[in-house]
This record gives sequence, C-alpha cells and structure tokens, in this order.
Amino acid sequence: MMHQSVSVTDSSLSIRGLQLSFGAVQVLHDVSMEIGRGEFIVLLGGSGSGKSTILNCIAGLLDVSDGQIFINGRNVTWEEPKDRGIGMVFQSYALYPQMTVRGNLAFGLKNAKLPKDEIARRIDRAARILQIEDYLDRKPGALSGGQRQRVAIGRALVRDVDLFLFDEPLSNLDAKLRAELRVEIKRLHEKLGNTMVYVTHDQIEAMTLASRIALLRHGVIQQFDTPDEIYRRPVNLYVAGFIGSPSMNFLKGRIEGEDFVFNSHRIPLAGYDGRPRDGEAILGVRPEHTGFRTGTDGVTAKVELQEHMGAESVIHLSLDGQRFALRTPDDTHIPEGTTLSLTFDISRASLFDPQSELRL
Amino acid sequence: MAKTSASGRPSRLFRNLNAKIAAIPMILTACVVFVGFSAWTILHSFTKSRLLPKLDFVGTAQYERLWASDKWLISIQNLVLFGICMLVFSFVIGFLLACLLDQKIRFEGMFRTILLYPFALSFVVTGVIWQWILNPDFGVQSIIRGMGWESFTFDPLNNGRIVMFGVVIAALWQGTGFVMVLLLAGLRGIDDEIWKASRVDGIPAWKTYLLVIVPMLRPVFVTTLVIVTAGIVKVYDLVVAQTGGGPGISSEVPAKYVYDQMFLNQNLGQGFAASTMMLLTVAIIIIPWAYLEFGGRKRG
Amino acid sequence: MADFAMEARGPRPRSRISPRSIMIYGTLVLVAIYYLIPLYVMVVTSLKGLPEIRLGNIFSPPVEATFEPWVKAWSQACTGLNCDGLQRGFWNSVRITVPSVIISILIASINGYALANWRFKGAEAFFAVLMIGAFIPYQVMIYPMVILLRELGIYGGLTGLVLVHTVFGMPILTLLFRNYFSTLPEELFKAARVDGTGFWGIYFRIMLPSSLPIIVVAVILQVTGIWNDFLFGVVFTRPEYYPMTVQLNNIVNTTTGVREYNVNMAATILTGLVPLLIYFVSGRLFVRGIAAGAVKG
Amino acid sequence: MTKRLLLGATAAICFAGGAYATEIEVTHWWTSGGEAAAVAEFAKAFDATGNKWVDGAIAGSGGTARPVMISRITGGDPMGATQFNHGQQAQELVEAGLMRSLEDVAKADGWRDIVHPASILKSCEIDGQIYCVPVNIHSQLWLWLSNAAYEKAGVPVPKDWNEFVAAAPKLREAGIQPLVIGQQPWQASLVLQNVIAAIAGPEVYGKVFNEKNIEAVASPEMEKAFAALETARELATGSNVQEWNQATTMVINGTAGGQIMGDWAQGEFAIADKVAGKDYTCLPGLGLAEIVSTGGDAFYFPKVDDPAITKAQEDLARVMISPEAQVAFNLKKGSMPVRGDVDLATANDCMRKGLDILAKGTVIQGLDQALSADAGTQLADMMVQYFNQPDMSIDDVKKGLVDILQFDS
Repeated sequence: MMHQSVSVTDSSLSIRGLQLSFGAVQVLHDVSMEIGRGEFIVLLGGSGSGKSTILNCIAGLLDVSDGQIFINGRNVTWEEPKDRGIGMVFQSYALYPQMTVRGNLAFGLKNAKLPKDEIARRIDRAARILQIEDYLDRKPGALSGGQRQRVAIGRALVRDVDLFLFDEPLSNLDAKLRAELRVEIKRLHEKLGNTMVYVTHDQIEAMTLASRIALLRHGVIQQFDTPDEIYRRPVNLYVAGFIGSPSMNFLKGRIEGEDFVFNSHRIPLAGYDGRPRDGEAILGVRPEHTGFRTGTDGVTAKVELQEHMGAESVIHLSLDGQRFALRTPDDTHIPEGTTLSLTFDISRASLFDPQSELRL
Repeated sequence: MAKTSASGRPSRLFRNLNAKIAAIPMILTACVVFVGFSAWTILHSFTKSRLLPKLDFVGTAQYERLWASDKWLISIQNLVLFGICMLVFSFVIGFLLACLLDQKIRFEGMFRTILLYPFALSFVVTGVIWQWILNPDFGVQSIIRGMGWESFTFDPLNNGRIVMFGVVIAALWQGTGFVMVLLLAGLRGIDDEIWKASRVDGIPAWKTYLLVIVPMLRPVFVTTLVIVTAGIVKVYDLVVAQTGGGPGISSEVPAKYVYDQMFLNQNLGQGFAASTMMLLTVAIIIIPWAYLEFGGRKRG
Repeated sequence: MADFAMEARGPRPRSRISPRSIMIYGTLVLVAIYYLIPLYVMVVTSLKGLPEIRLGNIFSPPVEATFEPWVKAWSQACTGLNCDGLQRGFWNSVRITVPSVIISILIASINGYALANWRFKGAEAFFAVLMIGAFIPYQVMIYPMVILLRELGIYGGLTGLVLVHTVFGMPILTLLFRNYFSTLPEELFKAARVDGTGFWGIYFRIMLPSSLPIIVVAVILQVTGIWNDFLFGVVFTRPEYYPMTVQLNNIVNTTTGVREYNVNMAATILTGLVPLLIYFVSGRLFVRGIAAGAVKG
Repeated sequence: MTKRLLLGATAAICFAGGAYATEIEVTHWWTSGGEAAAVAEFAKAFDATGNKWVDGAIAGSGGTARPVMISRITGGDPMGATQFNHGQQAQELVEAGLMRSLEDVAKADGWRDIVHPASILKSCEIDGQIYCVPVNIHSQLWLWLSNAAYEKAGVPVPKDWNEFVAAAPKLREAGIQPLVIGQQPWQASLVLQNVIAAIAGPEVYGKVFNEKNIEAVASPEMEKAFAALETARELATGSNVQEWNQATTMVINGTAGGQIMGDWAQGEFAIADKVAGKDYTCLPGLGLAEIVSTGGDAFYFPKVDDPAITKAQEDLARVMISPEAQVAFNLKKGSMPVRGDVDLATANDCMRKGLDILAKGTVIQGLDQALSADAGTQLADMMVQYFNQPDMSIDDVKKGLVDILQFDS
C-alpha cells in the first residue's frame, strides 16, 4: 500500500465538511475526506448510505448544502462538472444512443473544442488501452454489456483527467464479466496512476480494488481506512458486520479482568489488539478466525447446516440458541447435530462496547 | 456559468440559470395567462360589465343571480351527469377494449386505428354527424321503424329528459378510443413476468387484470383522468353542434352558459361569475391532487 | 424505453378458433362497426344528390354516386361573397398549423426538459398552475387574451394566433414531455454534463434526438387541435388569415336556405382529412409515444 | 404601427387588383344563398365607388360573429364596418368611444328625412348622434300557414288566430301538427312577442316592453295574451324540431299547419318554389292587428386613424342607404327597405302586405331594440322552458316577465 498516509498539500481530492439536505431530510452529514494522488478510493455502503450522493457532489451533479470540495487544490464546489477535471463512468453506461462509439468518445472533447488530431489521438489511445478498436463505428445498441462498459470507461479516459469517478460501474454485468472487468479496472489504475473514486455496494470489489475504503451509513462515514485495517480493526459494530462474508459472529458477554465471560465460559483475552475495560462487551469473531474440533469441552455449538464450496466450507452452528458461522478450508462433511468445541483467534477478534457500539 | 463569489457560494438565483431562462415561457404562461387571467376574471365577476369589461362593482349580485338561474342549475346537473357517464363509460369501455386488443390478436393495428380515428375529428363534426344519426325522422329510429318495429322510440336529442345521454353517446364515440390507447400503452408497459407469475399462481386472467394490473396502471389512469376530465369540464362545441343546448335548455352545460352570457347576453359580469364558479370547483378538486401528484417530490 | 416492446402481452390464446377468440373478435368487430357507422354515413351522404338525401334513409348507399358535392365543397361553396369553397382557407390553415405546432412543441418540450432534469425551486409550483390551467374553458380567456395581444402589439396577425395556440397547448404537452423525459435514464443526462454539455447542448443533442415517439404524439395532438380550431382562428386574426374551419362553419352553420347535407358532409370530411391522414400515417408511433409519455408518472 | 403598415402593404400586394382602391373589411353573418346575394349588391355598389369591399363573413349571428367583432374592435385592429343588431347592443361600444359617429354624413344627406319609419333611425341614435346605418326592416310578427295542410284536413285556411285555434282539432285528426315551434329559445320568445303585440295590442306591448310598466303586465289585455300563449303551447305539443327553418319546412310540405316566424321565413318558401296566397298564407299580426315590428340589421363603423379608410367608411354608409342599393339589397334579402321613397315593384304578396302596414299601420319596436341583450336572452330562456315543460304554469311566465322587466328597467 503506497498511499497509507497522505499529506494535505499533496491531496488530489479533498472534501471538507460536506452537508446535503433535500428539504427536511439530511442526506449527508459532515463528510470529510482527504484523498491523495493516485489513490483508489472505494465508497462502500448499502442502499441509501449516501455513497452515490457523495460521488454526484464531487462530480458537480448535485449542489451541496454546505462544505467544500477541492480537486488538485482548487476549490470546485460551485464549478460546472465539465470544469472540474473529472471523468465519470455510470452504472447504466449512459452512452448516447444515437452516436457511434467514436462519437461517444469524441463528444466531450468536441465540447471542449479540442483540435481534431488531438481528439483522434486520444480516442486511438483509449481504444487501444480498452481494446475497443474493432467497434469504434458501431452504435451502442449493437454492443454487449461488457463492451458498452468499456466504451463508458473510454469516455472518461479520453478526457485525460486526474480524477476518475465510477458509479457502480459493474453492477449491471453478470458475475463472470464483473470479475474480469474488475481486474481490468485494477490494471488500468496501475497503468494510468490516476486518482479514482469508486462507488459500490459489493465488498469484494471494495476489498480487491481499494487502496482505501470509506464505509458509509446514513450519510455518515463510519470508517475511512485501508481494506486491511477495516477488515482487522473495524471501528464499530456496523463496520464489523458489513465487511466479511459470512458476517462476523457477535457474542454478548462481559469483560472481567483478562477474560471475556460468555454464558459460563471464560475466554482469555491474551493477545487482543486493543485496550479492553471491565464491563459489558460484545465479542466479534470472524467465521474464518474460529477453530473447532469435535468435543464437548469449552465453548460448544451444534452443527445445523454445512455449505460446501469446493475449496472450503461454511458451517452454520447453533451456540446456545444463537446463530454462529465458521469458515474452514476443510471440506469434510460433518453430520448435522454434531457438537463442536470452538476456539477463537483472539488476536484477530474485536471487542465492542454494547452502548456506543465502538471497538474497545 | 455559475458565478463563483469570493465566499464560494454563488447566488441561488444564478444556479441553473439557463434552465430558469428556458422556463420563462412556462412561468409567464402560468403567471400571466392562467393566474393573471383568472384573477382578472374573478375581479370582473364582481362588476356589472356588459358588452365591455368595466370595473363597475356590484358586489356579489352576479353570483346571486347565477345561483338563482335555472339555466345555470341545469347546466351544473348536466355537467355532473355527463361527467360521471363519461368517466365511468370511457374508462370501463376503454379498458375493456384495451384488454381485448392486448390479447395477441390479429389485425390489432386495424382495430386500433378504427377505434381511434374519431379522435382526429373536431367536436363540431362529431356533433353534426350524431345529430343526424340520432334524428328520429331519418336516423336510427326511422330505420328501425322502417324495418317493421313501429313502436320503436329512440330520440334522445328530442327528449329533454334523456338528451344528455345522446350527447354522451357522441362524446364516447369520439373519446373512448383515446382512453383505450392510453390504457393499452399502459398495459404494454407492464412487465411480462407479472403475467407469468399470475399464471403460475393459477389466477384467472380477469382477476389478474382487476387485482394486479389495474393497480399497477395507476400513473396511466392519472394522466388519462387529467386529460379526460379537462375535456369534460370544457365541453362546449359538442353540445352546441349537436343540440344547441336544447331541446329548450335541457342540455345546457356550464361552458356554454359562460359563453352565452358573455357573447349572447352581453353580460360579461355574469359570464365571469359563472366561470369563477367553474374555476373554483376545478381548483378545489385539482389543487390537493396536483399537490400530491406533482408538488413536494424531490430527487433523492 | 428505447427497446420498449410493443407486442401484446395478454395470455396467449390456445387455438385459433376457440369460444374465447370468437368472443374477442366478435366483440371487436361489433365495436368496430359502431365506430365506423358515422364515417360510413358521412361518406355515403357526401356522394348522394340532394333529392336522394331527402327521400332515402341515411344508411342506404347512393343509387347514383356523384362527386359534385365534393367539388362544390372544395371549390365552389360560398361563404359570404367568396364562392371558392374550402380551398380558400386550406393554405391559411397550413400557415397557422405549421408554425403553431412547431413552436408549441418546442416550448413545451423545453418546459418538460427543464422540469424533469433541472428541477429548480418553484418549478413544480408553476407546473401545478399549468395543470390547473388545463381545466379552464378557453372562452373565458378570450377577452383578457385580446387585451394582452393588443398590449403586445401582435393582435390580428399570425404571431398572435401562434402565441395563443402555444399557450393553450402548453399544459398537456408539458405534462407529456415532462413524463417522457423523466423516463429517459438520468445517468445519460449526467454523463452529458460531465462531458461539458450545457443546458441547451443536452437538450438539442441528447434529449431531442431521443424523443421521437413523444414528438409524434405531440404533433398528432397539436395538429388535431389546431387544425380543428375555429374560435381562436376568427377571434384573433383578420379574414386574410382565416383558417379552413371558418369556411366549414360558414357552410355547415348557415341556417337559412336549403341545407345541402351532401356538401356539408363533403366539407366536413375534407376539413378533417389532414388530421386523419397524419393519424393514419403515424398511428403506430402514436401508441408507442403515448406508452412512453403517459405511462410513467 | 410600422407592423400594421407592413401588413397592410402585404395585403395590398396580395389583392393587387385595384391598386389605388381603399380596401375596407366588412364583417357580417349573412352566409346563406339569399343573404349572400343581398350582400353582394352592397359590395357591387360599393366597389363601383372605386373602393374595395373585403368580405369577412362568419356564419352564426350572436354566438360566433359577435365575439369576433368585439375582439377585433377592442383588440385595436378593427374592421372597416360591421353588421350589428341595432338597438341597445352596440351602445357600450359607442360609449367607450370605439365607434365612429356618422352624424356629419347623416346631416349632410338628410337621413332623418329619408328614413321611414323614423323609429328605425332613432335606434341608431345615441346622445343625438347617428352611429349606424339601418339597412333593412324585418317584421317578426307573422303567422305562416300551409294551405295544403288545411286542404287535407278539410277546413278553410284560417284568416286569423281565432280561426287558426278553432281549426286545430281538425288538423290533429288528420295527423297534422297544428302549430310548429322550433326548440331554440329565441323562437319561443318570438311567440310571446306575437301574442302580446297582436292580442294585447300595440299599446300594451309598448307599455310592457318599452316603458317596462309592471302594472301593464296584470292588465286584462295581457290576460288574454297569456291565455293565447297557453293555447299556443297546447297546439305546439308534439312539435320537436330544433331550428326555425326545419319548422318552416314542415309548413312547406304540409305536415304542420302553421308557424309563427319573422318575414325571413319567406326565403324558405321562395326557395321551395311556393307561391304566396296559393301554397301558403301569411298573416301579419296573427291576422288580428295591422302591425309590423321594426327589427332589422344595421352597420356600424369602428373608429380608425387611417383617413383613407375613414373616407371609404363614409362612401360605404352612403351606398348602403342609397335608394338603388336599398332596392337591390332588400329584394334579395326578402326584407323591407328603410326608406319610404323607393318602389319595390317586384315585391310579392306578403312583402306588399308588410310594406302597406309599414306605410300606414302601426309600427312597434322589436324586442332586441326594446330590451337589453341580457334581458332578451333571459326572456327567451324562460319561454323555451315554458314550451318544453308542461308542468310550468302561465303564472310562472307572468312572474318571470315581471322580474325580467324590473331587471331591465
């Protein structure tokens, strides 16, 4: 990870105290971000989290209620979209149906009154990079979904800008194409080195593409950090539950000295990455950080269902009536009703305060 | 375009300036014509303007006379009757026809064109032709009597009690096709999977139409309702061409009352009072609805 | 909306001749006959001589078809002193209809575009006023309109009449265009903005080229309305601009003397020909456009 | 102004025929064959003066033509001359200063001496100034009878209203509609006008409609008129035509005994090749009184700035009242001339009767001169209701009439 710490002066995109309301409904609450040159930022969240809204504000497609946006150190809060030096790729591709691929790519450049040969040069380059040379003279209607999305990316590419905005660009594609294009976008980023802001609800896209992820909920940034940090040290229960599949398991209990007390079990907290205090707490353990063996000692749970995935399997358990999932590279079949004894990797677990929901 | 001031935030007025400039014709029409003219009309309804509009106030005298006028009361009754019949029949028949045309039938285009062509004709033409067909001396009645059924009587245009139904027949002939097309278009917009689902569930077609499709067509019904109702309230030419308000004054309608008062009676004030009442009624019905339908909705 | 399927979607009939399809076609044929009867009567009557009309019944076909009434309606019927039939007004009707249709559609489509894509504060309020305006009887507006046109100095000419048609066509057309434009993908509009296209650029280069179906609907509605208009034509212009419907009115509405029903009918059909023609030519697009413009609220 | 000039110039190029003639647009609602032929006489005579008549005919008198005329005049783009029913209807336009006074022309040409009866010019006079040119006189007080119908029923053709009523049962027996009344409001009020003028008499008529004397309504003469009205309703039961000329057609072909209608009905008889006295009979004043009413048409001249048009307006006014044009026009129109010094040698029986009465008999004002348009329409609405609703009593009519007279006084 090259860009873990960024100085403000070097920022490519800076969002300061962004607020947005529609009438009485506040959609964004004091959103601030500093994004360095060449970073790949993913805005992640469920529907209604405000991720696309932020992107539209950056693009200038929505007027902010308060706050400022700087691109390359320039205050663009009230600039027109075209003047902000951005390229944007949309979920529905948004290609102009009555223009050819070439026309689509050239449209913005013609608007900017670029010389003809420059336009041709840029289109050639983009077409080469995206391998769309063969259908430059077709209309969008004659292209497949994947091809259309390449053209849409190309339209951002030819603008020759520092900041690319992606609004769920892969959501309309099928799983296989999505995986392919994901890799291509990653390669593109490495090749061009532009700053990219990428909106998605898909955590795999987020984890694989992002240099940093901003996880949003109800228009508030929950955590803005590297994928690794978000995965390892989620700042709160929401983030912990959102990232990871299956979701993190949560056990309600209390901390007593060096131990987490859960039902009648005592789980030693040695090696925990943080500073737990005595009192009520929730222990969060990821399915992949839980070990097991058949047996009835310690924390035990009954097998309810096993999902086989070839290389690995997910076992759904009932732990004192509560649901618990664990993931194991071992795909051996374990019969329903088997009692398992569980062990938790405390060094990779998280403890949360039940009131504030924050990580301890 | 945006004027970025030192503080960063441009004046509200200049945001989307071009959009606002482009909307000027609409804003002018709304303010000057629809609001302004209405205000002008309401103002003059309190005057005793006769041939020319004059600000010669007489209080509510015009309204007192209006509500004491048999002609006006009959007009309103007729409009209510006409409106209910038109709405019920044009929607029911239009919807049934749309459903029939939606059955993957052959010659759909032909049938559609036949049902829709009267819409291209003016109300005057419609009125004249139906006046003819319904004329007891050489229209339907005389034909059927000529075929041997001597006692057959069908003379709506000559019978004050049922004359409005004669007008409804003509209006339906002209307008149902349009309703049908609107609803047909709506039906075509419904996702095929709804049909699949209802067939898997074993729901009979008529029930699917009634319980599933009709609620899904709400937006089309709304648009159609606006267009049809606007036509009903304004009905004038048809009545003039078909019955002239007769026999006697039994097929008078409010728009005709307004027109006659203004231009035949040369009593503008009275005409304005009547149109103010029409305006008021429309506003009472429309404003809450328009607010729900068009107001207060935001992009999210 | 672009790939909007126009196929019928009802349950597929199982066999060609089933009680069900007999019922469907039977009903449709009966309804079609009901709809065609008036047209039939008009055509048949217009081909009869006056004595035959007086004697026979209105449904019987002409014993001896004559095109005399058509010739008379088109080129000989008198209105006042001018005995040159409907042809006098035909070109005036064209001169009125063409600019009125173009300008009213242009303005309404810009309104719809501004409303659907550039919602600014208060826009919806103006739109609501416009919708209420759709319910006001035109007759009420005549006097204030005369005063307005007089003050603008365009009373009596074509400009004024075009303005009147634009104003009164605005509510329904704006509704249609607004609804249509809000069905177009919003991202297209956003993409164009990022590409540096302004308000007018997006309108002319993105929106208009995509709105053929709804334009067809608007053209049909406006041509029908304006071509058939009589009242505005006479109230707001001078005789040199009087449309064809004035002659039609003078032929049909003359209450003294012998009524030449055959000429009336021929004149009626001739006057209705232009909207009918536009209608038959673009009927299919009409349904498609309606589907696009009216269905989504 | 430049715009108007430009438009004028274009118009001039369009009608390039008479390069130096002043064009003057004349609006009127005479569109039927006979009427148009009559107007053509005026146009011909006017064009002979070196000007050019531009015809602006719009069918449909009140409802269609009037908004056009008023709009044009108030819209600041007036026509050169326009037809208007004279009487109270144009008064407001005159008061608003939109109409041109013809006083100078009238004085110079001595209209006050020529026009007969004088009352017809009086209707054009407002504040001592003449504002319109009366062009013809129509009497509304006629009963038209079908000789064929009476022949078929086997009774002699009635000579007055009383005989007409007495013969009615015989007609019914023969399957003939005794009296036909079109179901348009104005036709109903025409019947009222006729019975009051003929049965209550011209004097009472004047008291009621001109003086708006409420007591006169309760007079014994009026009682008789109201009784006749009730009879008329009985006789008209079963008549279900809308327009007046449809009703006339029934009289022409003998399916109805009689119709109360103005003298314009003659045009219909003439077109059907019927001869007065042989095929049909006309009774002025219901055959009871020697009266005619002086309804009629008149032309008004809006104020314009253009001196050429002003001049042409004067020419037109002079043409319209000239003896030659009066004869030519009225023969075609089937109405009576507004001056007594012309000879209508070719007039038929009925018109002769009318002219004779006009010369020596009693002349009363038509309803549209006596009443405001508003009151006139209210009266017509009430009368049409009376004829169409059997449950409406004659007392309602009396009461309604009083209300309307009070309203209009």
